[in-house]
Amino acid sequence: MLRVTDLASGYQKIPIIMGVSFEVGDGEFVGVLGHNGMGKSTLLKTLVGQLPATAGRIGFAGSDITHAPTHQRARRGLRYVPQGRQIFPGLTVRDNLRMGAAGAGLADDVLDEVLDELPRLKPILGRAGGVLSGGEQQILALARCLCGRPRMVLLDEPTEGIQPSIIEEIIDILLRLKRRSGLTIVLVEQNQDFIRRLADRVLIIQKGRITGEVPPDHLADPALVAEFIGMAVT
Amino acid sequence: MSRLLPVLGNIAVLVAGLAALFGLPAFAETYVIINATIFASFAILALSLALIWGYAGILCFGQAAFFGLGGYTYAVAAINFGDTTGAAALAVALPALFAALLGYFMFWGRISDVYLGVITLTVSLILYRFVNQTAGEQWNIGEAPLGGFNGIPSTPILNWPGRPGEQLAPENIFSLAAGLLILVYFGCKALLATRFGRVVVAIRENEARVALLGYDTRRYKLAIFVVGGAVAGLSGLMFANSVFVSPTMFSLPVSGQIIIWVIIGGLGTLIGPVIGCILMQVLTNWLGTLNQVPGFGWVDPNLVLGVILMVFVLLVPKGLMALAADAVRWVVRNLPFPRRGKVPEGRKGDVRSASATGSHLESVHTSPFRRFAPPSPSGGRKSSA
Amino acid sequence: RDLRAQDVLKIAGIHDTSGGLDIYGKQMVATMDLAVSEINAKGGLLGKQVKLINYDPQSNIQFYTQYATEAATKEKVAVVHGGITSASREAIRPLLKRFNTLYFYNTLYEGGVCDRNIFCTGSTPAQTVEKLMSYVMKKWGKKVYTIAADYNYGQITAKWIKKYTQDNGGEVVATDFFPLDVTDFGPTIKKIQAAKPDLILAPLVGAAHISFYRQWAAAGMNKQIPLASTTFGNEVVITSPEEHNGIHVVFGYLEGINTPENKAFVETIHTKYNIPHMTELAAMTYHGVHLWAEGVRKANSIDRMKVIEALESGLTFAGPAGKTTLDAKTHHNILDVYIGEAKDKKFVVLEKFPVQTPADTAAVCDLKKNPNDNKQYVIDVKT
Amino acid sequence: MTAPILQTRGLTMRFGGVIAVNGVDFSLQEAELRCLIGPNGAGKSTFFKCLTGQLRPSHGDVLFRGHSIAGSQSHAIARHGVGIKTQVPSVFDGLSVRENVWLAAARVNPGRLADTMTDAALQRVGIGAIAGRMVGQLAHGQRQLVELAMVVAPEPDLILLDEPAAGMTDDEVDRLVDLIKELNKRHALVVVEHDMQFIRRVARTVTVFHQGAILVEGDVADILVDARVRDVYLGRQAA
Amino acid sequence: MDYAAILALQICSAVASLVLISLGLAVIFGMMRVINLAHGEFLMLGGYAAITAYNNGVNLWLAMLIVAPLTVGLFGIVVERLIIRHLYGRLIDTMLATWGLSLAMIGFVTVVFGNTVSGISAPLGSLTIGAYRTGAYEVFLVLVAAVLLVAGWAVLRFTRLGLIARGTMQNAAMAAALGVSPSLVYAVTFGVGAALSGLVGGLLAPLSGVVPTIGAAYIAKAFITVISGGAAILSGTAIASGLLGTINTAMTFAFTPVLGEVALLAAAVILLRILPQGITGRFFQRSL
Ligand SMILES: Nc1ncnc2c1ncn2[C@@H]1O[C@H](COP(=O)(O)OP(=O)(O)OP(=O)(O)O)[C@@H](O)[C@H]1O
Ligand SMILES: Nc1ncnc2c1ncn2[C@@H]1O[C@H](COP(=O)(O)OP(=O)(O)OP(=O)(O)O)[C@@H](O)[C@H]1O
Ligand SMILES: [Mg+2]
Ligand SMILES: [Mg+2]
Repeated sequence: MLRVTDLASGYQKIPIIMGVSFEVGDGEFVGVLGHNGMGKSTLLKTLVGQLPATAGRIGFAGSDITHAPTHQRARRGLRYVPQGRQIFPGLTVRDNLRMGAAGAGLADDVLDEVLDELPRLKPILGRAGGVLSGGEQQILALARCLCGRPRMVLLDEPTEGIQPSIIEEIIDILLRLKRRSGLTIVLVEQNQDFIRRLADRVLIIQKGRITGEVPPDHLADPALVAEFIGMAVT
Repeated sequence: MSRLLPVLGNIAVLVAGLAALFGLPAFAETYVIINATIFASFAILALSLALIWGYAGILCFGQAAFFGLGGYTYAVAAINFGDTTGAAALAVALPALFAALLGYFMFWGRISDVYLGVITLTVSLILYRFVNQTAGEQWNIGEAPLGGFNGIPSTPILNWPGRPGEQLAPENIFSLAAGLLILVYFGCKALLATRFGRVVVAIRENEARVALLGYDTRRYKLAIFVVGGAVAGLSGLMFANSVFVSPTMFSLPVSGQIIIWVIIGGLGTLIGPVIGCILMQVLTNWLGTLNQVPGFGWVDPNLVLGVILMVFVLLVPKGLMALAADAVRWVVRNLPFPRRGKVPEGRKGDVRSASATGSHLESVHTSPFRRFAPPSPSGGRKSSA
Repeated sequence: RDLRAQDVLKIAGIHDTSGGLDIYGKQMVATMDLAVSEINAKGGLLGKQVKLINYDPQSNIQFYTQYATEAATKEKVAVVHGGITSASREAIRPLLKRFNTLYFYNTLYEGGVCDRNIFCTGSTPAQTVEKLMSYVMKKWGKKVYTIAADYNYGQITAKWIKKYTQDNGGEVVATDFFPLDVTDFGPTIKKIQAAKPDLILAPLVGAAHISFYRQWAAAGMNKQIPLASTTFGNEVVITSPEEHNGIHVVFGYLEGINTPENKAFVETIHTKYNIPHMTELAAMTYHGVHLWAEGVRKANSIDRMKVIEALESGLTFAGPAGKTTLDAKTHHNILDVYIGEAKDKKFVVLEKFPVQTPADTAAVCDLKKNPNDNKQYVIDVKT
Repeated sequence: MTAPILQTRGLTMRFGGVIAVNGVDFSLQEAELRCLIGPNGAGKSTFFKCLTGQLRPSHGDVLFRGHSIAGSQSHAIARHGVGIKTQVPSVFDGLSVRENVWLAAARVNPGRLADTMTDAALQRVGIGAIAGRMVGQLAHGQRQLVELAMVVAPEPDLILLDEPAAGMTDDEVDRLVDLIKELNKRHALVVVEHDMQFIRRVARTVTVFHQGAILVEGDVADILVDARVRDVYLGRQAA
Repeated sequence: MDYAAILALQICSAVASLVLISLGLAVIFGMMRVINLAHGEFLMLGGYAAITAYNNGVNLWLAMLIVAPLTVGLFGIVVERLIIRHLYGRLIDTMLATWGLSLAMIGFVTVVFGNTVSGISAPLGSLTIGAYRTGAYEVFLVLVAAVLLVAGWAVLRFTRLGLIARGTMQNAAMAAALGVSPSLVYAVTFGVGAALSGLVGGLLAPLSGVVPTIGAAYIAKAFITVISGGAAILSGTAIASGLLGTINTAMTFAFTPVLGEVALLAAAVILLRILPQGITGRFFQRSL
């Protein structure tokens, strides 16, 4: 589904991501783990096209999208739930969701489908996105992404600020989606517990490079984690 | 290197300023001195907006209001007093007072952003309208007729303090304007280096956070706004001494012009707007001398100026100062001698001195509108959140 | 400085040829250029070719100051012609006086300038409004409604209108002043209808005010209440015949003046300079340049004082606007005044009033008696 | 029992039809550490905003050391000694990390002392290494730390932390826990978090918000096994 | 009685004229956060387009209702592609650029058409209400303003176009990540705003005439109206126009036109002080 080779990118002239290569199979669920500021978000931004790749290639579903504009990647089914949620503050919850559908050219029926998965949004459909609580916004961001019926979703720290029971819900939803519609997912997380319960395999990112890959169950062992992620970074 | 550059910059500005201050009257022709006087008074005006907009983030579309007020106050007071010294003081005090009232009205009403721009614009338009319709005699203030659209052509020239009737020669007026420009420039620099200055810059960056830190942001904004008003009044005073006062001083084109100088020079710098102002003045002045053969195919100054502005925004998006800074950086990087590694970041003394001298304040990248915008959760529209 | 050493004789024109006033500035530059080339064609002045330097202050007063200084001190010109608004004139008058450079102001204005260094060739209200008021009041009635531009010219002209209306036994029922950028005259048109005047006097000025004539016609009022103006000039090209037919005007010059000189003059300006319509400002600029040339010839010098004295000797120039004579006491023009009617994009001359003296300025200004006078008097109009 | 440092009486915040905070009576002792948990949208952040003057409460009163601060301006409340780390990092993007923190310190202590306090705060939070960088160019987690340093620098008496651990790695959370414990020696704190591991490590008394009101309040051990809390917040599988 | 009717009509007409001159700006500023200082010149260009078409034999109504918006709309799209596109999110730079554009347009039109182009007179003749006469065309313009408001509201309310545009303006990067092409949305929105200005410019030409500098008479008022209206572009503009237009007319009737203007401006200042986010920042937030 996704093939990344020797990808590099950064801000202005500061390189952040260097020579990253990995593959994500169809229907696979890959976690990415790394410290603050190691370039996880930068990697995802480069994948969706918000930052230009300075070197390397990105292949998605058989075609090369290295230089495709963001919206074309989205139209092909590569979607993104950014860190910080990026809700449209002036649009209502419903309109935020409609934006998700509209971008994919889908009719508004898809909203009902998604709302059934995430019923928590139903009572607040008329509220402006900007006034929602952090958790509500996070759920909305996920829902908005799903409204485009994506083939592959990139999630940037989706559990940040979410109450435990909803994290459970999100885990359920993601597992269900993966099972039912074969959704491919790349998940960037610091919540090791979350990643462990979802991911098929976990990539470790350090200083803009992928430095290793671990099976999720290894994450339960703090010693191993320390070895892979390294402690003395800050 | 990074510590040296701002110091060098300051010295360069000072030298250039002093050279102009003493060189021009000695060597230049009259018309150059007259032009330079007008440029210098406008440059002071540019500084007033550079300060409150570039550093405090107060987008004032109506800076012309204080400019005009300064000019008119001076003209009316000078005609009535006979001696101009008191009039000159009033020309700074009254705009400052007006800025204080207007600022109180706006900042205590929590008005910000483009709404603030529109209020200031509207206030300047009201003044413009008002002054424009004072052609009748009922509008004489003491001895001074306000004169409506035509303004007050009989605006007196400054006299030596305490010696009414002994008017300053054009060269003296120039020296005064240039001297004041230098003074205001370094005054602004000094002000910005104080704690007050840094709080003001922080307000531009994130007002809510400054309030949460315990600073009363309204007072800070008011204070800097008043300083801006006083400086603009000063510039009006000097303008009145080089041209004369008329309602156009309050007009939309003047307010717009000031904004253009600041953008062209570089928002968030002080020297940029001064340079931008002088360049624009020289350019428009030159455009007016182009058409010598009437009839078909004239060069239209508007067309030329318009195209230049558009091309400028596209090619020099961060203003002249950023361009110059990039150029300097390029030169430094490509210097033939071997470079030491970068200045280690976060080294205590280094960073401290950088913040203590307020050197970051000259950095164009601190401008609120131009720094790269990591899309914030509240998106682009402040008002709707 | 020895001007004789120069092989050309420089003169300067400062006229707005861009910005809001370009509509007047361009025609003034054209007629000035024409006058200079005529002088040069006849061998120039004092054996030298006259070189015209044009400055465009872009409808911005501050540039008047700069260009006047530049013309006087850098180019050392023999004379400056220019200035459109009174404000622009007042910006450069003191400067040119200080730099000993002769100044010609060729625009119709509110009167009152009293300064030996300046000659004003345009008409003033006493010359025009008096004739117009008696003419239109005889024709249309006694109840007058004035709508005037809100600045000195409008304010003072409105006073003259009131005075001459009363002199003719009529009454001004209301006077409304409009800032120069007002485009919506709806409320005023309704107020006028409520006041039911016999005629309207409209010293309106500038591009925005043209809207009045359009909106007036759109309401069908131009067929109901007749209209006269002291400023309706170029507007005749911009508005349509349905909108302007019948409007009466008064000027020191009209394109419709039926003399051979004028016809040739109009023809040249239209074709050679591509100016579709000329107003008094353009014609008086032409007269002004020629009057100055006469002065130089008579003085046989370009020395400022000598030329002034020559010009004060009652010099005349007979041109497209008829015969104009400089009045020594006021330095204003004694000229012929024409009442015209707008008809199908042109003005038809209805009546000519020859040799009108600048009585308003003369009431306050006598440069023979007070040669050091140097100001613009506000003429007290007794009503 | 000594007088509480912070007390609210019937605090209510209404937005149109939405009642975000509903008649909350809350009380915090000097040098107490309180954790505030509750479902997303329960009104925790809104409660904080009412305490710090970012919102003017619709009803009720806020007492800080006995005198009312409800409806006061944010800066006035901050001057009483209340510091807050907001949920979405609120920092000065165009200034360097050091300048951010210096501004916080300089309000209480002008001159040299402010510099010393700045260094101390940077050290405490562990961001000395990035002190020279522009905050706008930092990653999310680093911005969180910058804001934390800004809160700590002026040594406020009462510190409100809204989701301080969000976006932090486990070892950073470790450091945060230590920091909070250390701060608690001298300051009163209220911490909002969704990370239960974190809560377990720092909390003694926990207040649970639900639909704008206090659902239960008590010892952490009791709260985490409370059936109601489990229903509305923790969920079934909560460990 | 007639007087009351005519007064009411005049108020409607003043309100409509504010609505009309503000609409194009409302779209461009309200939706795109681009302060279009060339707005007045867009109106001016619409006027020239209509008049040129008419003088070349196009039916007057076609010239005003079709040619003018089409010309200016296309011009707007070109401007957007060439200039504005590079400046989104940079409120201040767009101001400088559009200021330049405004000067260039004035200069260009002056060069091409000269500064004296003959206008068209208003069609539809005049209406008699009791003892008063008024232009029927003024009444027509009131209707046009109403129609434009309703149509605009319908588009924003019922089509996705409005939604997508609003979303994109709030966060273009995110909209792109959802599959919306921001550059297309920008071009279309700017084009629509320009076309509206062109339409209005064409419609106003018979009343205000055309000169290259006429734009200056509109820009400040349009800007003040739009900002006073607040975030909801249509209802905000409509309500602000209603308020300011009424005050202006009432004061003009009662006193002088100058006082009418000053009252309008003062009202805007006081309004913004009371409602710092404009009218719809506080009331009618849900409207469009
Ligand atoms: N706009 C920017 N300009 C310059 N540098 C940036 C910018 N955004 C991020 N960086 C830098 O790039 C590096 C990687 O940032 P990124 O946001 O990818 O980290 P992250 O791994 O997602 O961290 P976190 O877990 O805190 O979200 C950081 O050092 C950060 O300071
Ligand atoms: N300005 C506002 N207008 C309308 N509703 C609002 C406003 N601010 C907050 N709300 C609503 O009030 C409720 C409480 O929000 P708050 O941000 O306090 O929740 P929270 O407890 O902090 O949640 P989280 O843990 O997700 O951050 C939410 O449902 C939110 O949508
Ligand atoms: Mg990240
Ligand atoms: Mg919260």
